[in-house]
Amino acid sequence: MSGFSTDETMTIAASRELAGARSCFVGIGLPSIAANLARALHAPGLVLVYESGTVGAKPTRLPLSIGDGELATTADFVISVPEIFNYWLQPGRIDVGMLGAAQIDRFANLNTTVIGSYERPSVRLPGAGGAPEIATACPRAIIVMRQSKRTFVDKLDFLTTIGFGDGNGARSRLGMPGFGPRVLISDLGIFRPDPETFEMTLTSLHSGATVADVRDATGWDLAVSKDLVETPEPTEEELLLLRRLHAASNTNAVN
Amino acid sequence: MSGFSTDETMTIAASRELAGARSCFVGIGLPSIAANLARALHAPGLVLVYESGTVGAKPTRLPLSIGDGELATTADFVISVPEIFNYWLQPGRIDVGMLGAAQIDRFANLNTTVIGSYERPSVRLPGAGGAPEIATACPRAIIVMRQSKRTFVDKLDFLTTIGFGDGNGARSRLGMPGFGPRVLISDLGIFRPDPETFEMTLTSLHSGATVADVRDATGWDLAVSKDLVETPEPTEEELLLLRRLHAASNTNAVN
Amino acid sequence: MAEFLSLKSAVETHVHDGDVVALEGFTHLIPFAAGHEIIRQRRRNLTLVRLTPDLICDQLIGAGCATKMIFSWGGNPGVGSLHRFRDAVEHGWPHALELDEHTHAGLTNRFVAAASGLPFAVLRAYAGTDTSQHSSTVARVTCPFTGEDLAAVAALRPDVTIIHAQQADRAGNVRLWGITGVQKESVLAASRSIVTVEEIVDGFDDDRNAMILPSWVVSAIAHVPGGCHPSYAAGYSDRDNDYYEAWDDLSRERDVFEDWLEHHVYENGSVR
Amino acid sequence: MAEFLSLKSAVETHVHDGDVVALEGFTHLIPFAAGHEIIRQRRRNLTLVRLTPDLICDQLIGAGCATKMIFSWGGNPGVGSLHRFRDAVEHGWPHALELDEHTHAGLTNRFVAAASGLPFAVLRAYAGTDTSQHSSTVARVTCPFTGEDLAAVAALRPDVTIIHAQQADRAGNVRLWGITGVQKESVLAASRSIVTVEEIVDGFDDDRNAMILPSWVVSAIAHVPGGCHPSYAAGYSDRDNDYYEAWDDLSRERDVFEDWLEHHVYENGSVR
Repeated sequence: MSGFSTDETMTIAASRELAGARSCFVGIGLPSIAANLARALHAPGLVLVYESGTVGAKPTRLPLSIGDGELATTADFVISVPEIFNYWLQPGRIDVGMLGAAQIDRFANLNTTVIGSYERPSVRLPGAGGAPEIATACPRAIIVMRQSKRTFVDKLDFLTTIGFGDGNGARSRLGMPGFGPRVLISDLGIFRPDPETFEMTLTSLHSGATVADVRDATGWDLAVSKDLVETPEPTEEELLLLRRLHAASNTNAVN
Repeated sequence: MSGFSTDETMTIAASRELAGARSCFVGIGLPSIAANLARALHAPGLVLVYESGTVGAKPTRLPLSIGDGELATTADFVISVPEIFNYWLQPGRIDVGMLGAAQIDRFANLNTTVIGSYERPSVRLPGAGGAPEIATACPRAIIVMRQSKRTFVDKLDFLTTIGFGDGNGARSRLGMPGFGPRVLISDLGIFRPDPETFEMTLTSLHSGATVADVRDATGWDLAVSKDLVETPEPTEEELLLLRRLHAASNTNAVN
Repeated sequence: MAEFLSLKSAVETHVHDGDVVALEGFTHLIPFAAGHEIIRQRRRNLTLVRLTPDLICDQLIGAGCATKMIFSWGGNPGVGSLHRFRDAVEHGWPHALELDEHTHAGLTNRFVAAASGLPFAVLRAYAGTDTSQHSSTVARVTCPFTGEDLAAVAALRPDVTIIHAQQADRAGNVRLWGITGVQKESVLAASRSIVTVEEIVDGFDDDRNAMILPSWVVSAIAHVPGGCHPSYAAGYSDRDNDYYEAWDDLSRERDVFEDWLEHHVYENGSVR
Repeated sequence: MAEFLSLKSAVETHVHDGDVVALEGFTHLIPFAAGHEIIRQRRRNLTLVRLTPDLICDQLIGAGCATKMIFSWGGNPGVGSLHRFRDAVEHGWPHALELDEHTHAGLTNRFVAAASGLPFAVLRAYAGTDTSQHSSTVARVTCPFTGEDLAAVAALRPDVTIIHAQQADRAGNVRLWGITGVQKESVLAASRSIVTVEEIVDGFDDDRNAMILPSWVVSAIAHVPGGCHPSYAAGYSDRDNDYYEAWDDLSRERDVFEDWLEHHVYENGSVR
């Protein structure tokens, strides 16, 4: 199949990362699309958990919000918000957390709070939501976000969610049980933490992108894996199912 | 009506103390009988709360256990045990707690744990159950128990549940929000805390009992109110309804 | 015991200038009609409390009712920004908005602590983040058994909590189902509570595990069918996603918003 | 994912000598059949955990399976004493029983802490009582906001929790209703779990607020109709109050109890 967008490549790459996962804590937008695509493609038993308290949701169209009726009526069960955070997320019962952000740094720390100063922000973003605890508690986290020098920054304007803090050992010093972000997927490539430094390192290039493109869209001095590979192109089946998901939705809004 | 037992006088006196209460946290045995009698007599809207999580139970017969099916099927709602203790009892939402015990001291502290030493008890009793938190959290507590030198003791073998600790000010020093035991009802009389010392003081004698009888059945130097009155005798209606409750039960066991 | 009141009387009686007002409902059962009534009664200096401020807080902020907000995620779900919220924070319009912001788990546990009659709750959160630096209601505690360092959040006790539910019975008991969010905790945490309901019924279905709030923990009940629109009430209505998407344009410019406010809130006794 | 096993296999696989074994169910849904299977398999040195030990722990203690018990109220509800429990504590028969005893609220919150992945829980309890002097799992904490002194209880993580439920579906999800006690918390607190069920069904009724334990938090499911007798399963059976009253005599004397054990547990694959 010839034509596909960089967003499609990104979403499909994210859905592939869910292979083998039993359950996924899902935010709205790209994470929800990727998780639902994984269910359609290769993980039909993947348990989708939304922070509204719906566990095992099987939406037939992409929900606009994390509390859509569609999620509740297709769920295995629905529980209260205190229960979802205290009994299910916090103890690490949900394998994978899928996150996005407005800014990320080299250690996969995230900002979803403000651009500019906290007291007088140039852009007030939504804030923390469930992300900090998802990144704390899930045995692994997947981050999906479009890449540019404005989003991949040398220093976050605000540290909302810890990825690897200041690098190796930071998570255990902070008492965070899960491994942290195992993978960061952008519209240009795939990044994984260096096993020594825990800096997010380019390990795979999406088709059409070059290392120079990625460097140009990264606000820090980019580390590139010596085993850099090319991301397998989306297959026809992947594209077909992704587009079918979008078509079945009442919206294409992605935030 | 001529004949009635001291147990009947005690149970009926306890039920009268529930006048005006909105809700009552009920243990099995005498407290359950008194609370159900109050519902039948003068407090039809009294919300009975059992620690099994049944709120607003309206049993038609006396339950044998606090988790009888009768309690669940007649309840306004049924919640989990963590919720009953954390959301309903602890914040003081239940007006009155009804308690019994194996031993009580002059400050209405209770023992339901052991007779003898803790390590080598002569009688191992059931233990704390819900009593300590009922006595801590309920705005007022009512204690109902048969009286003798073995049960009304100078010194408890084990302090399971705090009434007034070592007297005036003890509850606030221990951070206990509710007032504590407003009344103690035995088969001989009624005792209320002295407003200064918080020692349980004989304020009412059941018919047929004398102050000497009460002294003989009390293990400490009994304080008697200068305004000592006689407990009104059970009315025909009270006796009738109490006996009807017992007859409707599949057991008369009282523990 | 809950009193049956008109929405107007319920807000007049229980929502005062300067109050801490929680409006809960997680996407589902958001008490929009009550929010609009607060706007119509021109309450001022409110501290709004909501995990997800959603359009309801955007409207209250834009109408000038609030000077502080306690929240954990302030966006238009699946659509984008809350423009009135952003305008208040970024430009102080109609006036400045003080923030006490948390994570979802943190704010949830602030309600849980208050509902439990405790001064604080413990959770694994906040360590190393800037969020904890900007809140006086986050601290650290040490486990007395393991020595572990954990987050503590202060109990949050609203003056009044407002929710929308599917049903009340004639005795004033409230029943809700589906996504129930932190409604129970936020009502039990508050000094007073108002519940708007879709329907008043003679008795509830025999579903003993549904969420019930008994009459004796509710201050006022108002019968307001559709009172959660554009949110939804499972069994009664669907979420009006178009409204959420249209809000992006209605709220972006101050004059368009003020026009909406005039025609859809002030001029109307009720808004659909 | 839950594995469907016979009760015998489930106990063989998941209950080992020396384990901390919680058997939950508050009056309702007590897993008696599983308790009897543990007796038949002659497990030893168990630490039993139950808010209300009830007859099931009395039987396990009398049969010599337990050397420790963590509990909060050990009586025969509405009847009197647990004689086998008392004989173990008072006379060390069949051997001594170490106790870690709590209040209901305290032990409940030990399960809640473990189910929440926290090392401890906070509550208003234990101050000034002798109970706290005899337990190493009770301590004090200070609120970092108000300075209040509160009780802390240590998280309790059983090696295995065993419960009885009304239904499992064929995918291994478990559904229970009525009085649900601390079953969810005790299962979520444990490393492993066994659920005996009244019935295996194709799918659950559409009651989204019922208590569900998904297959992926349950280790084994055994189909044991009546497996909670003489307790009861709402919708399936009534509590056998006569049995509870008869137990007073059956358990009072060692030889009568041993005779009961021989004829009603060891000789039978199942007990009714």
